[in-house]
Amino acid sequence: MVTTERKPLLLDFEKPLVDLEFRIDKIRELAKENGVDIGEQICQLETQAMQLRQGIFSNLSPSQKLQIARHPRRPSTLDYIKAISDTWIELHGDRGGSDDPALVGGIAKLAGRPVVMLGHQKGRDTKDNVARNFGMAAPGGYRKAMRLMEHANRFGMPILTFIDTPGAWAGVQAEHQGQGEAIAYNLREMFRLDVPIICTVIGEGGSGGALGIGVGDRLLMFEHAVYTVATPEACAAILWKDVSKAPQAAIALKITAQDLKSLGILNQILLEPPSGAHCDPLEAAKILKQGLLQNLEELTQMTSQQRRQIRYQKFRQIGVWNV
Amino acid sequence: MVTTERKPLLLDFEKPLVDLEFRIDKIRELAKENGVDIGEQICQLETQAMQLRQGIFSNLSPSQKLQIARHPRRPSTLDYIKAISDTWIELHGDRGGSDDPALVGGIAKLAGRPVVMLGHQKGRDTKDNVARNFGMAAPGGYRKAMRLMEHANRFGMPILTFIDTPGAWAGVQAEHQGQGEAIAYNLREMFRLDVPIICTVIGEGGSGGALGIGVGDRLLMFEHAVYTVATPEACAAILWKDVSKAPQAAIALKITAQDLKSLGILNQILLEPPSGAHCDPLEAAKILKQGLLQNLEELTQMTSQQRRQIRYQKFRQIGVWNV
Amino acid sequence: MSLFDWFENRRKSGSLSWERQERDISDGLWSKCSACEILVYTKELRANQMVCQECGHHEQVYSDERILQLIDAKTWIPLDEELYPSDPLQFYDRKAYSDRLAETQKKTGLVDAVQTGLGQIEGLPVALGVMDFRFMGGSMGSVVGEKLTRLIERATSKQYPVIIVCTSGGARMQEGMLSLMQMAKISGALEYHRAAGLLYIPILTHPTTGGVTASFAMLGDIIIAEPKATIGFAGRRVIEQTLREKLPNDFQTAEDLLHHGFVDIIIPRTELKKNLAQLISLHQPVSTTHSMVQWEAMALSST
Amino acid sequence: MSLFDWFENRRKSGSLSWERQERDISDGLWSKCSACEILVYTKELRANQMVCQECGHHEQVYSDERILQLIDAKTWIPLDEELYPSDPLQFYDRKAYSDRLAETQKKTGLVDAVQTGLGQIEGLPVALGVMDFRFMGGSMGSVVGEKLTRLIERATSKQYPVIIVCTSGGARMQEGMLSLMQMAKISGALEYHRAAGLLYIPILTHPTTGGVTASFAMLGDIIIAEPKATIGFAGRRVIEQTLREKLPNDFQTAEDLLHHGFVDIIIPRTELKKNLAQLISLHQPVSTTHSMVQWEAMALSST
Ligand SMILES: [Zn+2]
Ligand SMILES: [Zn+2]
Repeated sequence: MVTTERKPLLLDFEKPLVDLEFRIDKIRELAKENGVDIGEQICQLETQAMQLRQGIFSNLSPSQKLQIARHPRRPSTLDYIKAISDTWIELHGDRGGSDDPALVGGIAKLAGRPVVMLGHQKGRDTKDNVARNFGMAAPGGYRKAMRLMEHANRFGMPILTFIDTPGAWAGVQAEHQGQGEAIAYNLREMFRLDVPIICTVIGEGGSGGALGIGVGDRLLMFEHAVYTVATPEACAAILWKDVSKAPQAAIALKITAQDLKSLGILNQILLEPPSGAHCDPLEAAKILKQGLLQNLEELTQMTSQQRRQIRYQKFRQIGVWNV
Repeated sequence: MVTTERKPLLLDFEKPLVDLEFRIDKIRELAKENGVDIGEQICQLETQAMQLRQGIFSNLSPSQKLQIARHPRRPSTLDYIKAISDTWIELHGDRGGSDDPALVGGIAKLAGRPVVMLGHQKGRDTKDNVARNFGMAAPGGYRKAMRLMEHANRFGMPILTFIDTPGAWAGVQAEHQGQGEAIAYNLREMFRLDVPIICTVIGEGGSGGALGIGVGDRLLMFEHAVYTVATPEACAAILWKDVSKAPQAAIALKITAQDLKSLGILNQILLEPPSGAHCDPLEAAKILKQGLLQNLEELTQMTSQQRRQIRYQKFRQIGVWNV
Repeated sequence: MSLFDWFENRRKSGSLSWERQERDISDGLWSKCSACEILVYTKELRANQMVCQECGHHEQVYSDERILQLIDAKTWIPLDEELYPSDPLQFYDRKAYSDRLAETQKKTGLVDAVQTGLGQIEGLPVALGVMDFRFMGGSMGSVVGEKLTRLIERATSKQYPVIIVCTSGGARMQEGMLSLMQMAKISGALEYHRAAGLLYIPILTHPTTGGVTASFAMLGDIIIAEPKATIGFAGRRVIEQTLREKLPNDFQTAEDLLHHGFVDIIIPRTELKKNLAQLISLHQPVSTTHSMVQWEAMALSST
Repeated sequence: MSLFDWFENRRKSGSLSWERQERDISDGLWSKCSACEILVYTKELRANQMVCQECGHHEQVYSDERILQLIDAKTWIPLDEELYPSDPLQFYDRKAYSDRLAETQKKTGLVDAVQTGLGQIEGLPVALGVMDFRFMGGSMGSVVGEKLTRLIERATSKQYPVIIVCTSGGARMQEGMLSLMQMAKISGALEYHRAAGLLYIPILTHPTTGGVTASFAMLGDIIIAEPKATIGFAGRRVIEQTLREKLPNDFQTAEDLLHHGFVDIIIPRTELKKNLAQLISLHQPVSTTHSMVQWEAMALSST
């Protein structure tokens, strides 16, 4: 688990805030060394910092959110799982030839109850990211996910999925192992499962690779997470023929939690700690746990048939057209 | 389809018979050329040939049967399927990365009724055999078989499997793709299926590679086919430490249809044409079709629960021990 | 086309000047095969379902023509023709999406990238969806998703098999996440159709890529492809850029997918109708043990 | 073993002459680790479940000891101990099978290559089968098949999870096809156990190969392996002969299988009991929708 002690890597728009916080620390230190009482000034400065923080984090542009969603210090699937579970046993393998480190899963105890948790897993540093393929799952990853979901279904365990990927892996092997088939299969089969399914976009929700573990009774999304049909970079390259137009594409594509809530795609936005989940992962984990438990509470009241129906209706109603 | 016109490759013990038949032809030809009536002599010689044939084919040793079972002109799975079906549509692929040419299958119409047929496929000549991996299926082959069987189950089509393999493919890739898992999975899942399943050993039934498509309500076996826990060659190498003891191993292992009938493993022996299936493939196909239809008739009278029970009981009772 | 006609064509095409050829092609009287470049009477090419008789190349077929090829005369009942695309995101790239839609509609005479309906194939009732590549590269937006979902639901309640002729560049980015979600919506409808014990056959034609490949194109009980069709999840160029090397020629062809186990059978277009009829007649619905799921499916479907 | 004891051991083993070492080993007081070759008190090695504290190597464990390691004291109820192997084929290779059986029984004190029974793991009831490699290489004949099948059937009727500690060279050739058919028989029993919504965990120990790998070893809801255990379908030597080249060192190890997705988790033996208890407590049986199949399973099982 990343702790708050570690300084996060700095994003451009975070700089004024971090500068101010640094100044406050410095002043406090000097005052202490010299035995000066500057309580009032510090208080003022901290209010200023809070306002600045609010100003920044409540007005993030879609591209800024994308930067936060992709922040290397943002808590990953395994970070969250370990933080919110009483017990966690990671299970491996698709039983077909591979164990994809970019999509992890296993059995956990959440507030005393067995559940299956799984999600895309990005790396923490460059080496880890290479091993995890930057969270871009291979067909075997989606098949492992399905195997674990079938396991959950067999033993009556709710399924919690965590979405955090730039997209499914695009490569020769991925094609030959059937990336399309693997995702498609999950899309269909997730509608069949009896147990409650809650999907949460914790960071970057990228296209079909995200949706491949994204069919649930409920879709939650962190405040600064994004979920998009194509990365703004790819979209800009294709539609604008100019990758530098990615920020515009990010706006046009409506990728923020707030956009998706109003499009009827999301069920719930999970508010992040004041400076984003990457600045307070433990608090973010608490918020996630609370959101999951509250939704689980509601879903376990229903019959499996009711859950399948709300799951289908949830997607059934998405789309806008004229008559 | 191999036709009776083509001369089969000669096995040692077939030689006296073929010599005699050749002489009869020669004499008949000469007599015709010279306008001599030798009807009576020919008749005598043909009776002699018939007796010789009976003598040879009713007293074949296990190793001789093994030679017949492996005969390059022995009808293969596709030969039989094409001969007995009204319609045949071969389907491909395991939907997981491969289409194994050593295990083929598809949908057929048999006597007006849709069925799924599948089986190991050996090659007809060296080149074909290399392509077909000598009928040794890879994990993908067993997974394709299972996919087709699930298809059959979904659409209420009986399943007819044809066994003809020296064994499952043993190789690095086969291990990495899970040869053990693929066979094991089929063994369990075939007990679950609702539709009638008839398995027929048409040639060589080799070990787990044969059993991987061999769990049925009925097990039929051609008169000169063999079915063995390990090839006599492998058995001799392991137990006798001497491959040349393969003929002894073939006897000791009890691999013939007659042995397996008395051990309670087989349901029915399909008698072959007088000189073996390889000398009269069309007749062999007729015999097979008749056997399949007769058994299908009985099985379709039952409920799926009854069939699952007889399937399980069939295997449940196999084994001999002391108390 | 008889052998004589063929020689005739060869002779003619040989004797035509380049300008003459171009003029004749633009007149629409003659067509040039995009694979072997031979000139043929457009009428004859049409009669052979746009399959070159010289080299077997399958030219793209548009939705109207495909319906004619597959559905018995006078049995086609189009569905949901009144659904028009809208511009829910007010999307604007180098051009407004709404303008793009209007232009494409005018140019193609289509309202969006799929036509759906009920009809018969050699007397057997089917629910058929046909995508059209002309309409923004067969991209999948809300209308495509909604029309296919309604088609599948209707098929579930009527106990009809579903056939979808696929061709698509993928998601329609101009509809953002609404487009992506259609993948799940259609797949969900297919789950209920499947639970009712019914047959679904997608037909993968050139090209079938992206979100369509990662949803209904790969969910068939039997998956049919046309010869040499490009079928893939990720774009070839995307992969080439990542790898920084050229990919083999057969990469992402129907034949490559057959080899890797994702296509059941490759059927030339001229044989398609016959084979479909055969397959449908082999798969009559059976009562399923999942009667609960089936019941739900019934309850959910629109008709 | 404390660090001081360990230094003591090192000193002692260093000072021992080779003959002295051998004598001590044959006395059974000392054991030599077959991986790092260090000498340790046999008593201490046993206390650490035959896992070398120096290098972590897992020595083979025989069935009696394994049962002691896993099952809570005084809860073990052995089943079907009265089943003895017979010689149905009158098999004779360089020696009669019946003689081989008698000799092995005398040498090992076992009747055949598996022990089965009911017991508790940290208070949780389980049906446990433990194979024993000493008995003809853990080969699977009629008795192994019958005892495991009865165990599974009993677990189905009692709603117990099944745990099978696997170690086997494969089929028992001396029982011919009767041996091969046990693969299907056991798998069938597992299908009914599964249909009843119950948990099955095979534990793959060194070595697990052949027919056992191609049946119940690979059918777990969760598949556990011991570190570095050899697990495979075909024999390594068979594959090497076919390829005419040496295989990589990790080929067919537990770690290799984990990497290729066939093992869920590798657990050191010293952690096994605790982990099993945890997994079992996470998987409580739920009512299944396949009630018909479950009913059949009940009807079929023996108790
Ligand atoms: Zn052409
Ligand atoms: Zn050691």
